[in-house]
Amino acid sequence: MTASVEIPDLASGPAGPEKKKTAKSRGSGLGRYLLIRFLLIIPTVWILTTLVFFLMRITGDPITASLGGRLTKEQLAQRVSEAGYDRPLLIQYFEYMGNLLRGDFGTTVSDNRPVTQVLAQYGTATLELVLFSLVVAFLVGIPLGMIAAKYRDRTPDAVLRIFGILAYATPVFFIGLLLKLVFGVLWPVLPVSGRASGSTEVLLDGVVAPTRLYLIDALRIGDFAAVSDVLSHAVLPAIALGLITGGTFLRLVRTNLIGTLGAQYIESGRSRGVSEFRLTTRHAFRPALIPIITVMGMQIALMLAGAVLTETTFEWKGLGFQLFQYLQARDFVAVQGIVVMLAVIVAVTNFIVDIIVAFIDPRVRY
Amino acid sequence: SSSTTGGSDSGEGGALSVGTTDKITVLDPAGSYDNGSFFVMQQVFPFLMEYKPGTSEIREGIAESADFVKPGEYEVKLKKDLKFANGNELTSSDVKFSFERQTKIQDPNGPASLLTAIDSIDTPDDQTVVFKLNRENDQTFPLVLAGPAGPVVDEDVFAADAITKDDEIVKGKAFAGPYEIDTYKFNELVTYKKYDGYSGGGEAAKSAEVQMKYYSDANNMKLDVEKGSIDVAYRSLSPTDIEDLEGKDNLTVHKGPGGEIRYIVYNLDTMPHGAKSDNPDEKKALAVRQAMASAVDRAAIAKDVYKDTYQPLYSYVPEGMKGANESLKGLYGDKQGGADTDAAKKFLEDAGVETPVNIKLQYNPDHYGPSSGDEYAAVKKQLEDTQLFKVDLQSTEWVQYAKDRTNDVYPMYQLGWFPDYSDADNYLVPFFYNTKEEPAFLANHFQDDSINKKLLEQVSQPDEGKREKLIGDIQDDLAKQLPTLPLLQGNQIAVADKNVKGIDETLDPSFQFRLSMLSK
Amino acid sequence: MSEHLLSIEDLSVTFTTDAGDVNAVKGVSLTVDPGEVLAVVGESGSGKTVTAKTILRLLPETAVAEGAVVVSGENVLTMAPSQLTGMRGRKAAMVFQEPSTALNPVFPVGWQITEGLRAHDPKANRKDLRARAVEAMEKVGIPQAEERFDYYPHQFSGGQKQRIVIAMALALGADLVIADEPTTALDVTVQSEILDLMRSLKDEFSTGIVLITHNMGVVADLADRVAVMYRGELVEVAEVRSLFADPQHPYTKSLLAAVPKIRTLRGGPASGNAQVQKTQVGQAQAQEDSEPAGASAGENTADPFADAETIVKARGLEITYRGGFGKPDFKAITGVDFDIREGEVYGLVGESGSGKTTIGRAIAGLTRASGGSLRVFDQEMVGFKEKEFKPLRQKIGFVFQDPAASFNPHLSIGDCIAEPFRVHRQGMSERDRRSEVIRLLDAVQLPAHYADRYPHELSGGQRQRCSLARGLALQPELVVADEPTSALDVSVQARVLELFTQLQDEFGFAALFISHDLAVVDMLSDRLGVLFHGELLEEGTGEQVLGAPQHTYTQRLIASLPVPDPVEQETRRKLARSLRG
Amino acid sequence: MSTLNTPETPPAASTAADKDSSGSYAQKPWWKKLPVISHVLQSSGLQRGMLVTGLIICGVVLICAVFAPLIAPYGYADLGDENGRFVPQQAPSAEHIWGTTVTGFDVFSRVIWGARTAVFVIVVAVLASVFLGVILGLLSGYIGGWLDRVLVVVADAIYAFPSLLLAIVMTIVISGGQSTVIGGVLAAGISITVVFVPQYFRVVRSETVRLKAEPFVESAQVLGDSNLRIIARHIYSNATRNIPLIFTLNSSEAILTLAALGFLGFGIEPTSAAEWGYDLNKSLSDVTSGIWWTALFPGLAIVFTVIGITLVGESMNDLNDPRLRLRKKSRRGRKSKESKNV
Ligand SMILES: Nc1ncnc2c1ncn2[C@@H]1O[C@H](COP(=O)(O)OP(=O)(O)OP(=O)(O)O)[C@@H](O)[C@H]1O
Ligand SMILES: Nc1ncnc2c1ncn2[C@@H]1O[C@H](COP(=O)(O)OP(=O)(O)OP(=O)(O)O)[C@@H](O)[C@H]1O
Ligand SMILES: [Mg+2]
Ligand SMILES: [Mg+2]
Repeated sequence: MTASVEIPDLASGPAGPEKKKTAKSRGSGLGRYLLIRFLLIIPTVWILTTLVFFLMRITGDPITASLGGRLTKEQLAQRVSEAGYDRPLLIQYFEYMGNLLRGDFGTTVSDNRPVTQVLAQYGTATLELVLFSLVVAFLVGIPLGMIAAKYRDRTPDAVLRIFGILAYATPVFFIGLLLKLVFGVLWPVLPVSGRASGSTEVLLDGVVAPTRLYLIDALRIGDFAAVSDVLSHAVLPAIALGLITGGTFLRLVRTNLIGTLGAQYIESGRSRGVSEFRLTTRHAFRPALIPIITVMGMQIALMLAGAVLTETTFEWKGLGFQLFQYLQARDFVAVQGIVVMLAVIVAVTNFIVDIIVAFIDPRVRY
Repeated sequence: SSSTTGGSDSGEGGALSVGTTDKITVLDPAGSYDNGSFFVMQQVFPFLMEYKPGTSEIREGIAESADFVKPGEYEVKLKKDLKFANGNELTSSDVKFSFERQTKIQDPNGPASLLTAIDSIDTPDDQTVVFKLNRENDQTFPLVLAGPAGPVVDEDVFAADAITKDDEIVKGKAFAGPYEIDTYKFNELVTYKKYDGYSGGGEAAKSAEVQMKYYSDANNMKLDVEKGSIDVAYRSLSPTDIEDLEGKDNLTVHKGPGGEIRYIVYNLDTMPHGAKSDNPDEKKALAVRQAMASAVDRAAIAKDVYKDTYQPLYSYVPEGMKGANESLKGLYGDKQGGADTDAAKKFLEDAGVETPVNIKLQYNPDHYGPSSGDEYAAVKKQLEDTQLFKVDLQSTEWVQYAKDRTNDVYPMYQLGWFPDYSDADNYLVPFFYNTKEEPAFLANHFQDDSINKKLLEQVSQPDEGKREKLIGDIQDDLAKQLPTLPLLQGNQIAVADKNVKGIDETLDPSFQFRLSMLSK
Repeated sequence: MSEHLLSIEDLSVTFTTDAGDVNAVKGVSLTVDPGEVLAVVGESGSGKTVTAKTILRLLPETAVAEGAVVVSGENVLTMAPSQLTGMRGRKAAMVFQEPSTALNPVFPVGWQITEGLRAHDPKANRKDLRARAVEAMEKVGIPQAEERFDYYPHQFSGGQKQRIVIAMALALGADLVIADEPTTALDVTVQSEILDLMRSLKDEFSTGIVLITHNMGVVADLADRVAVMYRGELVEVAEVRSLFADPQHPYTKSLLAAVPKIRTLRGGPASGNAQVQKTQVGQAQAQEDSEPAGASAGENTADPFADAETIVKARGLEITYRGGFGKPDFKAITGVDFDIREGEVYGLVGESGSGKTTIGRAIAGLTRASGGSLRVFDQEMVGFKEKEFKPLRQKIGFVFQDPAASFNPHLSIGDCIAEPFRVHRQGMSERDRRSEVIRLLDAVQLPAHYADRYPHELSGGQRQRCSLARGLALQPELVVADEPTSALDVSVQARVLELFTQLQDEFGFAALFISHDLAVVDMLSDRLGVLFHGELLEEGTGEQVLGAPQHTYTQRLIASLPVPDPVEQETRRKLARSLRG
Repeated sequence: MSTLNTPETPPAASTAADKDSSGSYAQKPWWKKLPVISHVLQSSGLQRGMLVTGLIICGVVLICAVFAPLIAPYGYADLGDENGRFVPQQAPSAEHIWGTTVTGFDVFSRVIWGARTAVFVIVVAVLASVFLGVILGLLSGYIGGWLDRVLVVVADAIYAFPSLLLAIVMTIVISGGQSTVIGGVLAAGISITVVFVPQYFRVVRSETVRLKAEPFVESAQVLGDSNLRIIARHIYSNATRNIPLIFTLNSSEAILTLAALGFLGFGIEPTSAAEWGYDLNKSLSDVTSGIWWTALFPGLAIVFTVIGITLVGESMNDLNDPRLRLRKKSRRGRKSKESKNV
């Protein structure tokens, strides 16, 4: 999906025409730019919340979802009314938004837990999964993309491109299934579900002031059996989710690197005898990184979606998985809360990407 | 568990580990009304009444005695020196508190509706609780006390007017069942440790520690039990998985009777020839129902779709309940339980129904397990193979389904039931006791005064023999009228490592999986 | 052969393209000696850049080069890759056309300079490299080089960037510098500084320079010898003076003839292609024309447009660009007064960014004037309503700078030209429209069947003619021409300008003619204004402004403009230097 | 005078602006200018290989979709034939070349019929989103102002939302009713549409904003063309040149989303249509029980189709981008170059 966006982006890449800026406007410019980018998070989150609020209300209520097969129409109606779900939608909406503004995400309807607690517990799990996957994606995408760009249109490139397309074309759940088949059944060397084995989980839950990122917690208590347990559980999900993103990264790095490799400053470097290796890894890579990172930021949103599938396949009890459960239970309080959280994550990620881009691209920085 | 066992789970002598795909909603009995939550409650909360292992009969739990002292008064005397795991005393005031708070909280997800029989609760002394009931000699009341509304909770830990959070319950150690919860990770991992002060009806827990692992994907649970990462897999492996695991040497597949039933509901108004259809004719409508009852091959569905993890159901009350019979068997099909096209044809011909009959059949793909689609594809095929029916099969997502079914949208549709308590009553009254004041939850416009009367009668019939007879009569009456078409009864299935003991003992008609009876 | 710094022998370069092979360079032979500047000139696409890149073997993979390119005794075309990197930069270095694209935007310039040094001297330590880079920066005249070592390219002006690009070549001590249009992207004032810098390179370090340009003024200023390329072939090589004095090849002749020249400081008559001489409308103009052009500024000749109606009247005109989110507003035009009268051509000059286009757009209602007053056909343009202005639009024609971009690529030329009729003469039949289009094409001297072609199927000059035709379709009373020829080659430019003059003659429209090229403006306009940073510095007839510039900026502007005559240019250069101080 | 008479034929290749792809269009029959065909003609080497492979794969999928009733031996919901009920979970055999599922469906038939669903969903989803996205993008980009700001923020917000989750919610909203084929496919299609509209919107809008400043649009403004006319006549055709490309990229995205919906149980019911993701979901427990055929084939069908479309999209992308486009090497050139590099 993002691939489609990267195309127009390429045109305005670093090689694009430069705008004249006066020295004075630079300093305050970045600050204001970032401030505005930051403030834009608010409408984004607000729109999504509103959207999801009304959509979820159309889909039904949690009480019917859980008791629709047991109670009479009248009993159901009574319970729904007791819960206040038959009041005018707008009133409920303003009430919810009001609470949200006060930082009150509410309590889930289906299992009566504070949404904040749900977010804290599952958010970290998803974060850990996404981090592991990003490691895979970076390890796969960046070096291979550089190689493909370097050996453009020759055998290594052809092989890598096909690999990239394959990685993109294989749905997470299908890769997951194949991985499970291979490593869980045919050659059962890796655990295929969960974030850790039971005893490790118990152990890690007992850690004081846990980060809830298992790997970090396990490292902190210095228990290497636990560390390896956590890592072994992470391998398959991280590969499944990471490969797909890695495939996208590969294509992204390749295209942009080819783009910058054709820029005049590369030719300029070449004309002064700078080696091809250095041209690829230093001169061309950093400018190529700007569009790459921008798209990578958008990939985060995709990864969160991919996480739903990965988490479901590998029993990784994270936010995506949980969101799916709550969706089925029509637990709108929970769904709304999680969506707000996801929206904030995505918006903040993109904000961070802007900062990183500003860091890499001096034209934005100064 | 020490840190060094980080890698492997089920070393010999370690904690017994059990997997499930059920889900907990909340631990507080006032806030949940589902199997997954009740499963935990059974292990950790004390009940006044309990099921006797191996039967669907009940006996005293933490009660020393319990009985009707007057037609409207049920008196329970508690055992002495009962204590919660946190050291708090368990007295009659805790009992009163436990029941009253449920009615007060009226949580939309809670089981308060089961307690409508209670008028008031008296506690003459620390050991005695008197329930004043609004129905005389209500035979189901003791069962209610053993069911999801029955756990007795600690009034010092639980709030009187709000759902108490899981963490507070765990931290407050408000437990007095065979186990107490040691660590609690919501819907991921719950570890139990034996509660030494347990003084319910049963024996003390056989395993000191049990680890309960919650899966979302049955397939993962299957792989884990196959690999030995867990010792027991309980609810709900797919039929394919179970069939596959049956062939494994190190595992045993345990089956017991189940309380879950599956059936087709007829909307007597909108079904073909129904009261509000284009061509209303009560006789023809009945003939259609009878023909369908003759055309379905339950055994084939149970075998092909469910690989015998379900069994055919020939009556309204499933096998294992007191009073259950097989009332449909002798009436329809080949009278042996099998399908018979000729019999079906005869019903239709006799009533003058034009064939093929066009029927619209609805099922739900996401509430009754992943095999519903297969089940109904099979039903459709069976019906159509007789050449007597044309089936328009459709499915609808659960929430919409639950709304539509009571709004006369579906002429016939799939439904399932898991009992609130193990008694025939629970398979009859909610469905067929239908009056203006107390409508039945099916809302299929079936109303029969004589059945209503008999249903009322059996509830208050203290004589077991007479009650069973009444229940049998009701089933026979229903079988003739066919307001619903019973199809299947679920089996309880647990797959366990060969050396896990006690599983068969707990897979009984009480449908309670007692961890305390397991050991390895 | 060995004494030459560079010798190219019978070089041919072929590209593989979608449309088949392109033989871009055909049998070119050249030599360059130390301390010599060889200028390579020729129209666009004649193979200058390709030849230059071949010297460093920088051609893309789709190119195949045959022949020999010998740099310091070694044939570049047969070198091993490792030798090649050793040669590049050390023996021959290249200065690219667009300084902004030749510098990597995300690395500090100093680092970029050291990269070349490091490549040839891997063991050098960082401090040492830095010192050498700073030294190179100082040499090319970057002030505070030590501090600016860590600056990024965008923190420099265009001219400074070009200096840094030169510093990169310089730092490596290359004996041969190939400069591909090193000043085309720069303003004239900056250009003359860069040319000075290159001259000092040659003088002080005896560097051999291959200078590629199509600006004959630059050639006259800097070159020792000139090589003229035409369609991939070398048609003439000669000493600079003899080339200008006595061109041999017909192409060279037409090239030199097409170059517009301004009236000189000495007050000589405006020179240039005889056909492109300004012709005037009406007797008054003819009268003016017959007067000696060199009349001094003080002497007020009768204004031929004194009685003409004023079509455009700007008083204290201010135009502000709104700064979007988080950016301050930008005042592009501050308090400008001028008039354009019926039938008059008003020329507007000024360096890049001075606000020329902005004024033109404001007159056409494309950009809103924000302050002061701008009356166009008596319609106040400050705060105008589109509805009121729309009927006036047919009185205004607009000719854009880049003919390629000003046509919708999906519409045929005929449709494009007919568009004004569709909008303003809605009753017109398809047939009449067609005949109007043909009449217009005829007016710009294009055959009728061109109406069915698509814009990309025409050459740049043809497109600009069509653009003129469209601008004139409704017989406007005012034409705004925004650098209508700057995207064209000199020879093509000459023809288009000539046509413009003819048409203006014929239709008698008033025009605002915008250009950064003093010579062009001088050639065409009745009066001209000099714009600097959004202010109109001075205005008057060509003689007044160019002959006796009042403002120092105007003086500098005129002095910086290299004239295509090596002899004259030498004297002008001295003058320009003195002006710069 | 002499200069006027010199013919103005451009030299070998005129200015840089002339050179790009459009230059070679001259004098070609119209059909050679069509997006995909022109791409094939332009391509060479690896790129042509990729493009042609992709086109063949897409062709195969399309043929399966159109002729499913002829190709598939059984219907998508057939549980048996005249010889009785199929044995469920049968290994591949002559009768069922790819075996049967738990339900007893013929895997091969369902995979073939699945192509129909996939194509149907792509058509619905992509067409609807192209339509909406283009209109909104044109208006927003051209009119600008607060409308533009609001639309951009909304589009960005939707874009920022994990698309699959949005699709799930939308499916629930839309398919709340019954599970007919049309209902199911439309639900999937429309929910995917909602996700894609922001993408088309963004691309068309940014193109429109860019074009708005192009001289040819300004020249129309100078003439006094009405806004509607400018949008329709001048901007529309130019702003949508990237659409075929995004079209292919989104098509594969649509298939993946549909499959994911099916996999999560929000897809189309088996008796309404065949859908690969749904079949894959149903076969989860088969795989770990040694029944590989029920999962493998639908999974491969997804991969196969997405690869096909992606190959087409990727190579079109390369061909559209002059920097990425490969040129054929002339025979002569290749030979002489080799000899030179010795
Ligand atoms: N990479 C390439 N592929 C194909 N043809 C090319 C390539 N580079 C240049 N050419 C062709 O080679 C010819 C010479 O181009 P070159 O760039 O040398 O012209 P030039 O004289 O530098 O023109 P200008 O003044 O516009 O820079 C042109 O016809 C051009 O189209
Ligand atoms: N749309 C715009 N928004 C903000 N500033 C602008 C805009 N267009 C032009 N400017 C600024 O206004 C000033 C004048 O620009 P203008 O285009 O009129 O210059 P010009 O004299 O035509 O230059 P050139 O010779 O480069 O075409 C410049 O500083 C430019 O950066
Ligand atoms: Mg060039
Ligand atoms: Mg301009």
